[in-house]
Amino acid sequence: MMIKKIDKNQFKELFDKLKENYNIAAPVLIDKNKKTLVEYHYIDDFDKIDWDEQADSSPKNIIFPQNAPVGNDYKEKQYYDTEQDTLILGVRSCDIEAIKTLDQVFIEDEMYIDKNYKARRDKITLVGLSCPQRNKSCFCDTLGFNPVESNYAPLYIFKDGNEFWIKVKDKKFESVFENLPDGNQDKLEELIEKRINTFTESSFELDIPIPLPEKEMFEADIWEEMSEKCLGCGICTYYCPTCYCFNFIWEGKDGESTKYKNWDSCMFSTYSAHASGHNPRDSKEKRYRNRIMHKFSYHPLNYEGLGCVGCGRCIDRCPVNLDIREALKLTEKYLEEKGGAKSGKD
Amino acid sequence: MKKYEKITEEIVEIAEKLLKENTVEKVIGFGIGIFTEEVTPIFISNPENADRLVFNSKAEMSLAKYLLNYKDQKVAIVAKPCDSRAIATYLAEDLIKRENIKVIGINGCPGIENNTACEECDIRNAVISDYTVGKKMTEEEIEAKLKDKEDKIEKMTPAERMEYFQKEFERCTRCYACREACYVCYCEQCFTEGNQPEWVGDSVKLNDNFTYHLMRAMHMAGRCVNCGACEMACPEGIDVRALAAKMCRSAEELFDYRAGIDSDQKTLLSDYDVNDTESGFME
Amino acid sequence: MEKTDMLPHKAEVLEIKQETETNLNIKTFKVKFIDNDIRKNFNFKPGQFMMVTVYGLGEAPFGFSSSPTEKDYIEFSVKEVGLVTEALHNLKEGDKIGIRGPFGNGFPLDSTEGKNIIFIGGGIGLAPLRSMINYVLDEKNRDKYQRIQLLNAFRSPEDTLFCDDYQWWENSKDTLVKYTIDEPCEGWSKCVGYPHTLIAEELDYNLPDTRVFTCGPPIMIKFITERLQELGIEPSEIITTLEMRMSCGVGKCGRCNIGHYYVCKDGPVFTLEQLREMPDEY
Amino acid sequence: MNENNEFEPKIAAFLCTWCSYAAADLAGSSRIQYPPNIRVVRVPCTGRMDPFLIIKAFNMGADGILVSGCHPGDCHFLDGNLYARRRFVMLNEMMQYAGVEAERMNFTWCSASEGKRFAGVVEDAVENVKKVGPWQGFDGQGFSQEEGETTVEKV
Repeated sequence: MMIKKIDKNQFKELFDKLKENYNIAAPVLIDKNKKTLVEYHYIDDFDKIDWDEQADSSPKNIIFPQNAPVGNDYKEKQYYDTEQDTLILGVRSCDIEAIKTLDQVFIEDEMYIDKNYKARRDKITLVGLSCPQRNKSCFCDTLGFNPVESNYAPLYIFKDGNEFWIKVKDKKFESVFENLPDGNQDKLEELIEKRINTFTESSFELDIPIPLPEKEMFEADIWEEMSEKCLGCGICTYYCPTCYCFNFIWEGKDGESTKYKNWDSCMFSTYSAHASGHNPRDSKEKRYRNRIMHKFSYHPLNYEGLGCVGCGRCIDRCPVNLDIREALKLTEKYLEEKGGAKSGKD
Repeated sequence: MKKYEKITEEIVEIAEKLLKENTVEKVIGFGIGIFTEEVTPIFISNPENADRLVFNSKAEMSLAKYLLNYKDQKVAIVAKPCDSRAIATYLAEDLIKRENIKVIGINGCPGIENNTACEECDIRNAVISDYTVGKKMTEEEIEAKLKDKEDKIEKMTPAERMEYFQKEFERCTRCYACREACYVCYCEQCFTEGNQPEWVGDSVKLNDNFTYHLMRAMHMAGRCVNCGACEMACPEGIDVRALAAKMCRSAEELFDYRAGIDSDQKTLLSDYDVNDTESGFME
Repeated sequence: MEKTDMLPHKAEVLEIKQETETNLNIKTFKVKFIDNDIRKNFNFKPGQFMMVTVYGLGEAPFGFSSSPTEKDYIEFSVKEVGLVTEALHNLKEGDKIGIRGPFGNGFPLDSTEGKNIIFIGGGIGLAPLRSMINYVLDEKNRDKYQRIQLLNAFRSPEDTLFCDDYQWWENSKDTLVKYTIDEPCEGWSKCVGYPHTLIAEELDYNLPDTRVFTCGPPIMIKFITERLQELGIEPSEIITTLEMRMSCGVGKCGRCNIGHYYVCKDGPVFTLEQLREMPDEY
Repeated sequence: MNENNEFEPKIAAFLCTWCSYAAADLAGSSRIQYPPNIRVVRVPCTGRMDPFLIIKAFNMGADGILVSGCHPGDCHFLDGNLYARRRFVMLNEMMQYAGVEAERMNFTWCSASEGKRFAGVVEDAVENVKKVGPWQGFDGQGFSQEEGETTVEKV
């Protein structure tokens, strides 16, 4: 491992150097007529990067685009992105964990490897960014993630004012950073320590078993109350960094049609509707239950880790401010009243 | 701001009374979340919790739509003037029963933060109510509040307008928040959901996004009350309201029609007049 | 066939058979892969399913209704309900469709060996069972199983499926085949009534070591499983298949989950014992 | 495009079966010539016409549309066209506001006996659409002009 410490101007030089070999995406502030939002975009200009705000949409959009062609029927060939190597700068811990989840689902499962996803993912290098303080509604520390540091990114940045610490964890990248001034490891540890403390001060307590007991929670009577105000739009799933549900569709005429892998949302009623008209999840509380249970029970049962990383985007973006933390608190209360919570694995 | 606090107080008082007397089972209103300071819809059934109700400049949601979830229950609802118009439309379309709902109408609505629709709003008193809170605004007061803003889109050339909307709808992710937040959009099956016929494609492409927004606006013709909930809900900051707002203006100019003014009116497109205008027709 | 391949392989429609038309529109398609290698390497188990693509329109899951012992072709039966099924029904012989699969776990063939088998199929639910029936009645496999009994339930005489098979099913060694329709009907001399009411009187349900395979409309499965338990058959010996909306077939796209089980990956064949462990959402 | 490389628009014409469709028939049997640019969709009444059909026609690449029904008061179903009239006025307002040129949308009335008028209407409609040129789609990407020409997705 290598620790480097550079100032803004040095970083800018480094950025310009990296630009020659990589496409670089980073969170930038974008004027969207009625709103201004921070989003991941490909950029050329170092000064455009917004270091201070958590991005309003997740880097999922780059790795797993909303509409991705899978193949077509006239060439019988699959599409693989042959783009240049990409760096995604300024990915915070929650999003790194989320990408880890996506990797688990699409690459690390022996049963099915999404070749298109893999081809895209192989070209992408994550450059993490340590969170200096809590963002508006995030709670990744409550779920057991570390907002200040993550090991899944090969490169990790700690921004302190105009100074940048860079942790190079992958040997592959050492040559790029070799000539930069070294940073003092102890000083960095101090910074990390300080930041962790600011998070501990403002964290909220949650004591639920992971995975949630599947059958017990499924039959719980709290879902209607939780989802009463839910409108049933797809914002929470589209802006969620881990939501990966998708739909295959064919577009175009016979003989020249293309198969797409499109995002889908479990909050839509059409998501699980059969052609016969039967719908196993025909009401919004059932759909909401499925979303929460998928994140906290089904996903942990099928893979390691959680389906929610606590980035808080679903809370911020929700048009009726439906709060997943309230749902978790209600779950905690329910299980407590039931007398001792058991994990779904037992 | 004092106005909001006064309204809040009155709402709490009425809600508490209604629940205590068992006039209604539930009060649908605005409240504050447990973890955030954001306003969120809350559903109160215990009179002790009535003090959770608030009204402030961030109460941007249209609550009227929740009424459709409680069709057979007696409920009370806190209604901004635009929501009260929505309720009037529901009554006109025979979707809810008048005797089942108690409307706590807000008079002299001070407006919602960042909602551009409020700047154009000239109905600032509840059109339908069982209980009123706030102080009725007079014509002059409303006039004074109106921002004389000319519609910048109207002044553009067709090509510029097309470009403007292309730029807007390009960002649409088709999360359908505009649809779900809109009180007009209560169809059991939206035209986007069926595939026989397939009105709009599933993939998020500009051509289909544009089509979706046009079709939705067409469904809103003569029913939209221009409350701006769609625009507030849109996560991409798209000017979703523009098309529907234009429909409201056209309906008023061409047919002297405004949606949600009283609960007996026929909707614009389910009615006709022999002498209707033929504006835009061929010679 | 590679499991990770999300693109279908082209197949040609060899034959389309109109099974029923009056009440329900059901057709059986006989198809074969155009590519010889794929045809040779395509192995499936009864009870598994495939994703059938109508190019340019969409994909839908269908169970195999032919036996894997038939190497030259694959058959599946389609009831006209929605977009894809309608498009399939409009196909002509010689048209091309796409097939990927097989997916799912399939019926437990090995553990059933040496047992008595009862098949109870209702309507189009007979299709996946037919794959298994043809497999166990195949000369090569027949000796591995004990007595085989079939109870085929249909709405009316016009709705009977796979009529061409009846004769050889009936003529197979140690096999009992029964047919029933919902309402009495002129010219129908076989059983009448819902299948769960007929199990006790028409079938030898109390043979030792019996395993029951049932597939049909959800309401039929519900009554049959209840009745079978009353008759003392263990839940682990009652096997049924579920259907769900599916898109990927490999447990990723999310829509077919029941609890943390994915019907496309962990199913579609479940024992009643397993179903009881799962949340009630199907 | 025709031989002289002039733009020949494709116009989706929604004709009421009771009047305008018959008028088109009459125009044909009386050998009145009119431009071949319309693709006729026969509807039972203009009142039956979902405005979505018009939006969808543009979505699929029609350069313009023509809707023709019975004269107000003459509807086979008494008042179908009167409902339709309001609908088309509103649709027209919206489409123009969204940037679709007024010339692309042609609404008119034409009775079964007006074969000559129908030919005139089609001429006018074609003239109108020619004025504003080919429709580029809501996405401004254009449509391939030749029918049956393939558009292969670029990725």
